[in-house]
Parts: sequence; structure tokens; C-alpha cells
Amino acid sequence: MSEAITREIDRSQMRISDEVAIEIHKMNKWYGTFHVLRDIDLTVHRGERIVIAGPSGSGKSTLIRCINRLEEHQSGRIVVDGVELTSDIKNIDKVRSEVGMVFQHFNLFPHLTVLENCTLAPIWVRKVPRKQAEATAMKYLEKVKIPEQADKYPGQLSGGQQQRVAIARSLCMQPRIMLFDEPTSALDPEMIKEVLDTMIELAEEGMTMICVTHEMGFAQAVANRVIFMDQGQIVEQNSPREFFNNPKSERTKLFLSQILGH
Amino acid sequence: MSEAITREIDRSQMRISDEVAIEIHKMNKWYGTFHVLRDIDLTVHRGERIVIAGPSGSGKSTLIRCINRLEEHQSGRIVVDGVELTSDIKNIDKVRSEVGMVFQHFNLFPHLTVLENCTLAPIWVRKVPRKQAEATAMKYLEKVKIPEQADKYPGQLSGGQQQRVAIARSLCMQPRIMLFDEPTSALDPEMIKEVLDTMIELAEEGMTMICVTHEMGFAQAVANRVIFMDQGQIVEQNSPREFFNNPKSERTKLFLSQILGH
Amino acid sequence: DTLADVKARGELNCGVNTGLAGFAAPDANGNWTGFDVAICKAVAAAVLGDPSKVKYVPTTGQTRFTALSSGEVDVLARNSTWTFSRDTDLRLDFVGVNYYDGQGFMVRKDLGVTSAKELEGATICIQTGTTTELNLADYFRANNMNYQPVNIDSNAEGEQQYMAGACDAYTTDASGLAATRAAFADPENHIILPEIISKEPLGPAVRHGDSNWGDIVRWTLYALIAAEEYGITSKNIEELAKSSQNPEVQRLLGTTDNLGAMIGLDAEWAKRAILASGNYGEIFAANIGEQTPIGLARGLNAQWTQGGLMYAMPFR
Amino acid sequence: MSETHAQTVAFVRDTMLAPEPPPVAESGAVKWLRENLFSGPVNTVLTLLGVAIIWFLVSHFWDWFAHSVWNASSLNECRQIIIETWGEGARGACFAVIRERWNQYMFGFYPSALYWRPTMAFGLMFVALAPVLFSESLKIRRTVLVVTAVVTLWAMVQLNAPGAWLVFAAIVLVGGLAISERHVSWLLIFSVLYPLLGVWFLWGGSLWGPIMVLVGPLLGWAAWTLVGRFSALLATVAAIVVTLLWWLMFASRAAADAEGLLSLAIPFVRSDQFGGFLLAITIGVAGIALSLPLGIILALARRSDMFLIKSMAVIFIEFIRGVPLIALLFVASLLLNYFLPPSTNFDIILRVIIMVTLFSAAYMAEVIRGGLAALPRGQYEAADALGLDYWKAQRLIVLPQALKISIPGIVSTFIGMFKDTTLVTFVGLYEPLKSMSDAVRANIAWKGIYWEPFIFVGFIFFIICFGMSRYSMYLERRLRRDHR
Amino acid sequence: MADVSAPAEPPFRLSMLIYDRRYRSMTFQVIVFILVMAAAWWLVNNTIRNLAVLGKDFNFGFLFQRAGYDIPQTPIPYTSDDTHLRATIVGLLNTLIVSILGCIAATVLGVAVGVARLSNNWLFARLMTVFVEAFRNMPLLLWILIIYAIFTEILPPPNAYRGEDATASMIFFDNVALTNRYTAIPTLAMTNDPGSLDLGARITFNWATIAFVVVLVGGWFVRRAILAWAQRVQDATGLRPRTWVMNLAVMTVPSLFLIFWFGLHLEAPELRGFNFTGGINVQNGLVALWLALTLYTAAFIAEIVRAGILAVSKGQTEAAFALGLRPRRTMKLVILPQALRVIIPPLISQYLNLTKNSSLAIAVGYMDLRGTLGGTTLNQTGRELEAIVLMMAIYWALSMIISAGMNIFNARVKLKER
Ligand SMILES: Nc1ncnc2c1ncn2[C@@H]1O[C@H](COP(=O)(O)OP(=O)(O)OP(=O)(O)O)[C@@H](O)[C@H]1O
Ligand SMILES: Nc1ncnc2c1ncn2[C@@H]1O[C@H](COP(=O)(O)OP(=O)(O)OP(=O)(O)O)[C@@H](O)[C@H]1O
Ligand SMILES: [Mg+2]
Ligand SMILES: [Mg+2]
Repeated sequence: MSEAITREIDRSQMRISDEVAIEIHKMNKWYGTFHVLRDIDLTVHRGERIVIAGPSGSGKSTLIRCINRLEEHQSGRIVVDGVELTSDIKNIDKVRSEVGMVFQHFNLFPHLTVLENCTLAPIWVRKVPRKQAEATAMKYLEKVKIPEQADKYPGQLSGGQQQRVAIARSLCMQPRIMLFDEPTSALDPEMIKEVLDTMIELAEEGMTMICVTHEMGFAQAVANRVIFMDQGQIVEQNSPREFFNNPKSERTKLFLSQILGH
Repeated sequence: MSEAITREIDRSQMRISDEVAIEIHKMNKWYGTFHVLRDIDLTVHRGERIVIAGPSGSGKSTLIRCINRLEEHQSGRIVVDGVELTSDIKNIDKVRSEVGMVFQHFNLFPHLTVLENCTLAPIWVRKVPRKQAEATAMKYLEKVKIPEQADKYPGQLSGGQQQRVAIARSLCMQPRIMLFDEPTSALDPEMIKEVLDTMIELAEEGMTMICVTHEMGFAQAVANRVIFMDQGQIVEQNSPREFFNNPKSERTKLFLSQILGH
Repeated sequence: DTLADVKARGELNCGVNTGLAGFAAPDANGNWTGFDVAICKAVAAAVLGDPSKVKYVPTTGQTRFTALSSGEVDVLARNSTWTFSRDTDLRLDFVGVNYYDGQGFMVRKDLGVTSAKELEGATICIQTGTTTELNLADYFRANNMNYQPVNIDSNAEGEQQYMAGACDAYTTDASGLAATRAAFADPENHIILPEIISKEPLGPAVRHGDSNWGDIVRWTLYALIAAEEYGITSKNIEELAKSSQNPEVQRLLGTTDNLGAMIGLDAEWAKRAILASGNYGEIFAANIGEQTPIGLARGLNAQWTQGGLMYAMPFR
Repeated sequence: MSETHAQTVAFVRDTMLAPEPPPVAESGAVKWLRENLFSGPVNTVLTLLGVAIIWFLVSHFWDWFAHSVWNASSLNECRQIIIETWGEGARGACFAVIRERWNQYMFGFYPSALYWRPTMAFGLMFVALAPVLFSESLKIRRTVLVVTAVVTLWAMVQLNAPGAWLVFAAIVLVGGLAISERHVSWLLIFSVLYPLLGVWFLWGGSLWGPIMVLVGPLLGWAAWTLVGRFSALLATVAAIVVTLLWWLMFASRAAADAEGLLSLAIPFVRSDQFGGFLLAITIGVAGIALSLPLGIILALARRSDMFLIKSMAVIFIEFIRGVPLIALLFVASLLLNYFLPPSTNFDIILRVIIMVTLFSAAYMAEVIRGGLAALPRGQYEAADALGLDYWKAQRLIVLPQALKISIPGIVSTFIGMFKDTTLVTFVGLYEPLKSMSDAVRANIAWKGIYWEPFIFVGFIFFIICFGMSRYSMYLERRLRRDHR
Repeated sequence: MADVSAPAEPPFRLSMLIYDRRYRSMTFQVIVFILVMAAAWWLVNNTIRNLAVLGKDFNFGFLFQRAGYDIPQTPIPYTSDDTHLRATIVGLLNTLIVSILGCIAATVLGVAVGVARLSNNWLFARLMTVFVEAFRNMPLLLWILIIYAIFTEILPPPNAYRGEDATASMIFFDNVALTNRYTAIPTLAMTNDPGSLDLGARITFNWATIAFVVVLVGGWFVRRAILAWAQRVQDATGLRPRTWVMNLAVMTVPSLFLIFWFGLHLEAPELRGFNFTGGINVQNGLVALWLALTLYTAAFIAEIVRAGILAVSKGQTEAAFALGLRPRRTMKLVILPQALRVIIPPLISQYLNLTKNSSLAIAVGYMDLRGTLGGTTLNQTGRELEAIVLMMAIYWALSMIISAGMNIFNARVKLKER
């Protein structure tokens, strides 16, 4: 779907600082006796845009879910924005309010309007006055180009619109890092473009992003780095150009041939 | 998706007779107070292959659903094969057994095997002996190239196969006219081709067809006429070549630019 | 016409209790026995010639009278009290009394109560939907006493409540009390208080309006009672039929005078009725008498000649 | 700096890591205990509470159970045995009553020589149900039918069934098993015939009765094909009229005549001899079998767009669902006689079955309505587009699917109804729980026994209902998978 | 080419009644309607004829005759001299009492069990499963009988409380006595009795009761005002003021004042004669029925609650967590509002079932509507047609009220979808 990407991004405009946003060190995770993530080492700098690819079941989702502690890791360290993730609730809260997450199936709250979806967390977590929360929400809804839907319920929107609301909802917490877990894979082809456009815009503004996706066009256009995972481990890491044109590992080659051949 | 069309059709082989298959005259339809179809005039000759295009919500589906009375029209006349559609049940039955319909979501009967799906209507509506109905069904299943799936259940088939079963099911009633409502839009890209191929084959045999589709490649390859609808009215009608290369109305131009640009 | 219906059907529909020890209960094979059941058998024998041609319709306190008035049963022999309103308003006809009962109280001996008058404030178990419920209310009202009723649905429940001490006294017909007490592991620890607070004449009933049928049932009952009076038993009946010189006996057994014809039956109707399960005294003794676990004395139910109330009208 | 940055982190793994076992604290019994029983203060309290509850129950009831007496002929004998064995003051259960009255609890007052008949009817019911309930999986079907066949035949032998009937049952059971291996749908014929057969086995009498009942629809079908040439509508009317006419006017006479020519009778058993679980199951099964078609009609009527039809269905359903079953049973026993022509009188069991049927039909209608609503609109449209008329579309397309979706709901309606059969005690029928136990207690030998019958009857109810509910849960899961 | 001119309406022909879709459904409806009406007329006609044959009439006059029987538990004054009508009302009130108490308790217990079944405590979850399955798969009548029997067998009779060597003792500071007949609980007595409001027909309300009701209702409104205020403050400043102290005070302070004002105190029951007197004796029939209905219905409610919570997808929780909401807030703001939509409709139908099932009260001698009107009254007067028709009408009206409430609720919370 590379035709979905309308503009080539001027990469020079995007700044990557040396500041470390996420630091993962020798992190391991098991489901029961199943070793899902094995010795993950990953450092993400502020402003970086990382795409994670890999076959199904390779642990991509698990990895990014560990980053905001939706899953617990069992050994190793994860430090987000200088806060280490332990079972300390305060740390978890701190990290979660810094990290926004967008899910494959949007997971909007169906009983709340779009606007209420966006203001819920700011009001109850950040304790922002409602007026102000609503103003912020409208700002982000405008950014994702659906301010006119603010009073509808999620059920009344198309998939693409729903995913954009989900992005706006995360942004309303003004996170410094955004995680995306296959944000477009549940969408009809026409709607993918809307969502990718929104994500590209975010990328242009310098948001730190980690994105699990199979949209290779997107990866080539915006990523600083592509990470390829298989069997719970990082198999290859490289710049998108290198990754696509000159994959090093056998597995990556095989994977790319399947994805691109399709 | 023009690559889906594998062969250019030898149009000279297809006969369009002067006989009128469908005649629609000043037909209007309302949903409640919403005027969906406005003064539709359309004459289809036997052997013609008509493609209907237009933006979403323009009334394309409603139009073809009126032709076999899945929806009732409120004024004007529809005459199919010499039988006028009124609320007389006998006429409706007559028309429905002349007109086959293929839906976007296939609507196969999941509790019956493929073969039973195909023989159901011949046996119960046309009162054909089972043996004979099965022979006919196998013939059409061969035509759509899935005779080996006859004893499977629809749930066990891929989308493309399901749609071909749906086509075979309609053909088993040996209709003189076939209606298609976006037959490929619910399919994954790989499967679209299978279905289009089947439809092209039908076209070659001189079946009268009305097809709502956005597959412009298909339209260019087989249609005698393309009809463009907007806001419940027929805005433009032309041969495919003229329609694509030289659209007359502004709306058509706009629409084509969106469709082809995507 | 009930008689014709019964004859055509070849079977008597008899309404009985769903299960009351001694009066009517099915055994493990569904054979019904009991004091009330014997009436059904006698009527069937008189009318159809065969005491086993009875269909027993078990009825609850709620359904019994409806079953009769709707024609579901031909005779209701279900320890039902003969009262004014039942006889008139409910459109039933009680044809006689097969057991003169009265409502009494049973208490534990260690309660130290010897008279019902001492039951002020007591908790009393009582079966709902019976005349006993009304009698109890009237009795305590008349004596200006308070009590707490515990309404129970069936006799089994009542026993269970009483045994556990959930009520101080259990009230029902004296016959029922005796039967209940007999089944206790420790009957000696329970006493039946001397007061009998009501008259409970129990008897079979038929639908109002079919006098002939009423006569048949009434005189079948009297035949049983009279048989005892004249010393006719199931043992000696054949012999007496042949040899008895007593004109009363001869008429009853159909040796002389065809009384049966007057009620649409044959001459030997009464003989068959008595043969079904014996005369009144035999029935009493076999089902509820002193030799049975229930152990009721004849008392009021002795023949009038013995100082009781059982008095058959003359067969003439 | 960005581009170079990406370069510096380039990384390729040359050797893949092998999976390792999780750290000790993350596995084994310790972890299980920690996670499942003691994962926090609340959880620990709950665990202790749970242990306390179990301890309380065991300590209070165990010795009563452990001291059960299974072999005695009266309650007093039981008491004696308990005192002899476990000393003065020991408590113990007297399950001997169950042993003594087992047959009565199972069959009521059904003639003991004919016990094999209900047993056979019950066994064959599973063959009849096979294409309806167990059509999903060959394995389950096979297991159910094999177990049924073995148990039924064994029980029939135990109950001294005549040889001819043993052979008959064996043929049907084994034949059903064989047919269900390849063509379950063929057994549907048996499912249709079964109600008549079941009625015949239970009540006995002449086989000509059921046969003549069956002749009705056949004649109707003949009329339908004859008239069908002229007009479909007339044909339907003719079929219905002919069937009803036959049933109401001729069937009983024809049956009597045929019986005179060739006797096909087995001993007749009257309804008042039914009792115990036989009664509960008879009422339950008859109720469900009759309420299903009625429920379908009501559900279709309620979804119809014809105002009058719809409102009548709604009124009926809401009325029935609004009153307690016990009130309807009273109607059956007290009022039905008012509503029918004077001096009609029919079997109380039949009347109760009618009321129970009406009652569960209203619930059934709601269940089926849910199934109908779950069916995508496209199915209706496809049927329309193929030219199927309303009734054909319902019969061939809609109902088969809707009913399948509704099976879990139907099964739970059945469970509810089966439990509710205990209420017939209030109209004087010998259901197992109360009336039968009261009848047992009306015998001097067992007067005063209280808990044991309840426990026994409750246990049987539990087995049946729990089995059915598990089965329906299994179906639900399966359907969810199939309908993704 | 076919000649297509303006459509002319075809003239009406008789065959159109059958073949024209517009008329066809009319025809069908009319036929069915006539058939149904004919059937109804047949039934009514039969009834009239049957009544004539039996020499009975259809007459509710019996309701005004003396009832003559006593009722163990009467929420309004009643003696055997009162009419059947009053007995009926007593029965209806008893039905309502046990139904309402049952609904409340079953909801509380059912929710608790439903949540407990989802708990990660293995043992407790299993125990709850056993509880649910036991009650769902055995007849309610069995449970009623068993629980009633447990009460009579296990609890001591009142005279066990008697004397020096009493084998039983009262609980709650000698205020409550559990016996196998009733639970004796203290009454509320007042040193400063304000007198009663007489509503006629021997129905009275103590002014103190009215005062408490007013305070509670008023308190509820004040509480709503406080919540609205808290919401406003939060909207304005983002910080939600703590309200629970105020909420508590709103109800308790006036209540305490009233207690003090009226000199309200407990009067413990005392064993006098055969029974406890001076307190309120809550019949075991009521308690056992209530308990059985509660446990039985709770088992069903537990399943409904569990299904409702499970129906809210895991994604919702995760999304809320990812936004930084704490588990409790997530429950309150995200899970519950959605789960309730799934839970409420079947919950209400369980309330309906409970109300209808309360008609089994007779098994434990609790005189509800079915026990009075449909039981003793029917039995003593022989007016089965009238009594049963009236009884069904009352039950039906109750059901309709409950389900009307449900429909209003459903319409209010329905999820908006495309
Ligand atoms: N809660 C869980 N319990 C046990 N195993 C799990 C759980 N969640 C995921 N897994 C397993 O962990 C592995 C990694 O899952 P994960 O969802 O991270 O894969 P993924 O790379 O995101 O795949 P996909 O592209 O399909 O989303 C899979 O094998 C999956 O089956
Ligand atoms: N049953 C209905 N009731 C009311 N409005 C309807 C109904 N069905 C369709 N409509 C409306 O009628 C209009 C035409 O619908 P139609 O389905 O014919 O459009 P279409 O051209 O087929 O669009 P698409 O390309 O999305 O299928 C739309 O605005 C739609 O919202
Ligand atoms: Mg994933
Ligand atoms: Mg469309």
C-alpha cells in the first residue's frame, strides 16, 4: 500500500536528540513456561521513530505492551523517561501518563462521546478542568481532522475515523512517547490512508514513536530505524533504506520477500 | 486494479439484441421522507452489460434492488422481461426467477453445502428433480471452477470462492438477467481477480448484466455502457471509452479523479 | 346422569387424599388402601360389581371440590368435613358420615400443658386450607386467647415442624393426631389434649343435583354400617344370604325384596358392597382400628347400639 | 545527526537464542499457590474463608453421611442399625428408603412388569435427538449413542423386557448408531416419528392410534399435491382442513376399526399410574416437544410486520410470562373445566402438559426470537432474491439457522421447565420431590423420614440438569467458534 | 420497445386479496383475528354455560365476606374477622415484602458471587462455582423445603432459652433470638412518641416513621446536590472535592437528631410463656423463603453479572490502563457503565422470576397472595374462577410494572451505533 503515503517527509527537519527516551536492557518475559521475549536490548532516543516488524507471534505486541506495563516483564530492566518500571504503582502511573498507546482495535469507550473519550483521562488522571480538557481535545480532534464528530458516539463513526479518535485520545494526555500496535491492520483499505496521514503528521512534529506495523511504505517514509523481530528476539535493526534494500539476515530476507511479494 | 483483467474481450462476438430486457420509467423511491431515487429512466437491452458507478450513498444499490423488488418503488414503472413489477405476488415471483442477484457479502446459506446452496432454489422454486438440479449445479460450479468444493460448507471456503459459489447459485436458476452489487468489494485483493474472471466469462456468453462496481478495469473491459449516479439520479451515461477518457459532467470528473488517483 | 356414566365407563372415579395414613394412601405398587378407599371400593362393587373398578384421583385440599363439581370424580371420599356452606354454597351433597371426628391438639408431655385453655400465646401448627384453620381461629377468639399460627402445607411438614419443636402444639383432626403420634419414635412423650374444639363429621360427597346417584352412595354407606349392626361380615355373608331369617338382613342382602331396583341397581348390590372390604366395623378395624399402628378407638364411631353415633337408616 | 544515528545502532543477530525456562519464582507449585490463593491480603482472607466454609460443611454433615444405612425395611429398623453400629446418640442417614422405594421414585405406580417400556422410550429418545442435538460432532454422537444403547439394553434385560422388544430396541439403537455415522439427517425421520412412538410406549394401547394420527398429515399432503396444481394457497388450506378433519372426525373411528381387524395393542397404562421421575420427564419432554413448534410460530408472529398478528403474539407472550406457573397449573386443574364445553373431562396430566406447554412456549418464543434476530439480513434477502416465498424461506433458510443458534437457550428453557415440573405437586400429581415423598411417608414404615428423599431427588435433578447445562455450554462455545 | 406510459392503477379485483402484497397481509390478519376471536368467544361461552350448569355465578362479592382465618405475619392489622379482601391485601403485601427483600439481597449476593467467580483466587472461585451450579440445577421448591427444614432442625426452640441452664443464648447483646419458629428481633420504642397518622382502615403510620422517611428522602436529594456541586468544582478546577464526609453527614446527622428527639431505643424481645414477646418475631417461613429465593436467584444473577463483565472486552480495560486510569476508576468509569447495559435487562427478568417464584411460599406456610387469595380464600369460598382470575391479574400487573421500568431504563442507556 505504498501508494497510501502521499508525501515524502523531509527527514532533515526531524530532530533526534541524544536524550534517551526508552531504555530496555536484557529484558525477558515468559507466558507460563513459554519464553516470549528473550534478552531484548533496545535504546530509543527522544524524537526517534521506530518501526517494529516481524512474523505473527514473534512478540512485537508483547514488547510494546511491556513498555507501558500492560504486561509485566520478569527479568531485565525497562526505563522509560528515566523512570524504571517495577511493580511500584507510582512509577507505573508516571510512565503511563508519559506514554500514549494506540491499539489495533481502537478500544474506544463506546458509552462515551468522542469528546468524552478524549477528556476522560485528562480530567480524572491529570485533574485538568473540564473546559480546558475540552479545548485540548478539540485541538487534537482538529489535528486528526474530525472536530465535527466530537459529539457522536464511536459506534457512529467509520473505522478510520475511530482510529483517528483513538490517536487523539492518546494525544490529549500529551504524552512524550507514542506506541502504536498495528494501528491500520483492522481497517478497510480506503481508511488506512487517513490514519497513516495522521501518524506521519505526528512524526513530522518530532514525537517519539514506536510502531508495530506492516505498512512498509510508512516504514520507509518515516522510520529512523526498523527493528525486525522473530521468536521473541530482535533479529535485525537498521535504517529503513538498508533494511529494505539490503537485509542482512536470512529471516529478514524471507520475511521481506513474503511481505513485498504480496 | 486493472491488472485483474486478464483478457481483452472481443466485443464483436457479443450480441446485443433489440429486445428490451429491463425498462425503467420515471421511477422514484423514498425512504421515509428521504428521496433516494429520483426520476430514473433506464432501458436495458438483452445482452447488454451495464456498469453503474457513483459515490457512496448515491442510490446504486437501491436501484438494482428495486429491479428484483427487494425494495418497493413508489412511483413510476419497472418492467422486467415484459412483466411489470407491482405488488402482485405472481409478477414478483416471475421477475425474481428471471433475475439473478449477487450480493456484496455473498449471503450464502452457511448451513447448506455448496451443492445444496445451488440446488435449493431450482428444487423448491422451479420444482426441478433433485438429480437434474444437481447436474445443473455441477455444470455451473465447473463454470466458476470450483466443482471440487461441492460438498464443502461455505464457511470452509475463501472469500473469492464463496463469491463464485454465489454466482453459480444465481446461475442455477438460469436467469436471463444478472445483477451484481459490488461483488468484489468485500474481497481481499488476491481474490478479486478470480471473481472478475468469472464475471467476464459470463459477459462473453452474452448474459444481460447490471453491475454496481468500482472496478474500473472491469468496466472498461466488458461494459457496453457505464452509468454514473449521484444523489439518486443518473448523471451521466456513456460508453466506457467515452466515460473514462472524456467525462462530460463535473461530478463525473471529480469522481474519476478520486477513484483512479487512489 | 352419573350412574349411567359410571356404568358406561365401567369405572368409578373416586376422589381421595394424595396420602393420609390409614385413610387413603397408595402403596409402593400404586394400590390404594385406607378407610376412605374402602368406601370407593364398596360403591364400585355395588354399581359395577367389581371393587377394583375404581380410578383413584388424588386431590389436594385445593382441588378436591372442584374435581367433584367439574365431574372429574363421581364420589369424593377424602376426609372432608360436612359443613353448611360446603353443602349449599359449594353445591355439593354430603351423603352421610363415615367418621365422626373432631379437632384436637397434640403437645409434648414435658411442656406441662394439660388443657387447650393453657395454650395462651402458643405457636400452633396447622394445615392451610382446611376447616381446622377456621375452627382454630374461632376457638381462640371465643376463649379470648392469642396464638401464633404456623401454616403448613402437608401433614408430613406438620409432623416435621412439631417434632423439631417449631410449634408447641399440632392441631388437626383427632384421628390424624393419633396416626401421627403412632409413628413417632417416642409416642409416650406426646399427649393429645382432652379438648375437642370442633365437630368434624367426615363423609363422602357427591355433586348436587343428581339425587339418584346420591342415594346410591348414601345407601352403600348405610349398607356397610347396617351390616355391622346385623352382624353381617365378609366371612359369613354368603351363609347369611342363604340362611338368615332376619327380614332386615334378607332385604339388605337382596334375598327378599329387590331394593336395588329402586336405585337402579340389581338385588345383590349391597352384598357386593359389603364383600368388597367387609362391613363398617371390619373396615375400621383393618385400616385405623386399635390393632393397626394408627390405633383409633371406636369412640363416637361405634354403633348406636354400643353408645356411638353410627346409625344406619332402616332398609325398608 | 539523525541519519548517522540510525547507522550506529545497526544490529544483526547471528545466533538465535534458545528458549529458557522461567525463573524458579515464576513457575511450579509455589507460584501457583502465590498467584491463585495468596496473591494479596484480600485473597488470603478469601482463601481462609473458603477453607472455613468447607470445614464447616464437612464437619457438620460428614458423620451423618458416613453413617448411612442402605439396607433396612423401615425407619425404625434404620434407627436401630445406626444405634447398634455406631452407638447411642449417633446420627446417620437412612438411605434404605431409596433402595426400598427406588422403583416408585423412578416409575411412580407404573405396572412393574412394564417398567421396560418407559426405559426403552427413554433410550430411544436419544436416537431421536441425535440429529437435532448432537449433529455437531460425530464423536459426541457416537459416545452418546453407544452409552445409550448399552445402558438401555442392560436396563431392559434387568427389567425383564420380552425378547421381541429387546430385539426391537437393539435394532433401533444399533441401527440409529450405524445411520448416525454417515447420514445423521436420515434419523430426522425417526425424530418425527418418535413422539408418536414414545406416546405409544408410555401409555400403551393400540398402535393404530398413532398410525391413524400419522395418516392425517399424509392425507393432508395428498390433498396438497392434488390441489397444488391449481393454487398454492388453496392447497395449503386444503391440506390443513383435510388433516384436521381426519384427526377430529375419522382418526379415532378408523383406529378402532383397524384394531378390530388386526390387533396391534400392548397393555394400556393410565396416566394416574405415572409418577416420580417418569412423570417429571414425561411432562418435561412433552412440554418441550410441543412448545418448540408453538414457540416458533409465536416468535415468527412477534417478528411479523403485520400489526394484528404481532400484537396478539405480544399479548399472549407477555401475559404468560407475567404470571407464575403455579397459577397456570391451577388453571389447568381448577379452571380448564370451565373453559371447555360442559362435561368434557380429560386427563389431568394432559391438562398440565397443555399449561406447561403454553408456559414454556412463551419463553421459547423469546429465545427463538433472539435466534431470528441474530441472523443477518442478507440471508433473508438472498432467499427473496432466489424467489423463495415466505414459508419456504423460513423453513429452508431461516429456521434451520435460527434454531441452531438458539439451542443453548432452548436447553436452558428446558432445564427451567424440568425443574418446574416439581410444581405439579400442588395439583395432586405424584412428582418425585414432594408428592412422592409424602406418599412414601404416608406409609407407617417410613413415616418421619425427611432429608433422605430430598437429597436423593435433588441429586438426580442435579445430574440431569447439570449434564444438560454443560452440554449447552459446550454447544455455545462451539457455535461461537463456527460463527466467528 | 415496450410502451411505457404513465402507470394506471389496476382496478381492484377479488383475487388481489390473495395475490397482491398490499391486501394479502390484511386478508391474512383478518382471518387469523377472526379465528382467535372465535376461539376466545368459544371459551367465554363455555364458561358461561358451565357456570349455569353448576348454578354458580361470576361474582366478586365473596371478597367482602368474613375471612375467618388467621395469618401468621400481617404487615397491616388483620384478624380473622376481617374480610377476604383485606386478607388478599395482606397476602399481596407479604408477596411484595418477600419479593423486594429477595431482589435486594439476591442482587447484592449475586453481584458478589459473580465477581468472586472471576477472582483469581482459585479456591474461592471454585467454591462459588459449586454454589452457582448447585442452585441453578436443582428445583427451587427443593431449596425452599431444605432451607426451611434446616431452620427447624438446627435452630433451638424458644424454650431452650429458658431458665438457668438454657442451652441457647441470644445474640447481638441479648437483642436477637434465633429460634426454629422465628427470629425474634427488637422493636423500636420511643420515649417521646409523637403519635400516629391514621389513614383509615386501621392502617396507621407513626409520625416518627414519616419523619425518618422525609429525612432519608431529603438526604438523598441533598446528596445529589452535593454530587452535582462536586462535579462543578471538578469541571472548573480539575480537582474533585472529597464528598464522602458530607454525604455521610447528610444522612446521619438528622437521623441521630431524630433518634435523640424521639428517644428512640431498642426493646429487646423477652421469653414469656411459650414464645418471645415484646419484639418482632420474623417467621421462619418468611426468612427461609427469602433466603431460598435469594440464594436461588443470586446464582442466576451471578452468571449474568459474570457474563456482563466478561462482555466488556479486555481491550477496554487495557485502553483505560494505558491512559493511566487506576483499576478502581477504570471499573467505575469504563467497565461498569458498559457492563450494566448488558446486565440490567436479564437482571430485571430475574426480578420478575423471583416475584413469580415467591408464589411457592405456601410450601413453608408463608401466607402470600397465593396463600391467601389463591389458597385459603379460594378454598373456603369455593370461588376458584374469580380467585384465580384475580390472582393472575395481580401477578400480571406486578410483572408489567417491573418490565415497564426495565424498558424505560433500556431506552435510556442504549448504545448509539451506526
Ligand atoms: N496472554 C498470553 N498468554 C499466553 N501466551 C500469549 C499471551 N499473549 C500472547 N501470547 C503468545 O505470545 C507470543 C507473542 O505474542 P504477540 O501478540 O506479542 O505476537 P505479535 O508479534 O504481536 O503477533 P501478531 O502479528 O499476530 O500480532 C505468541 O506466540 C502468542 O501466542
Ligand atoms: N433501509 C433504509 N432506510 C433508510 N435509508 C436507507 C436505507 N437503505 C439505504 N438508505 C439510504 O439510501 C441512500 C442510498 O443507499 P444505497 O445503499 O443505495 O447507496 P449506494 O450507492 O449503494 O452506496 P454504497 O456505495 O455505499 O453501497 C443512502 O443515503 C442510505 O443511507
Ligand atoms: Mg500483535
Ligand atoms: Mg451499495
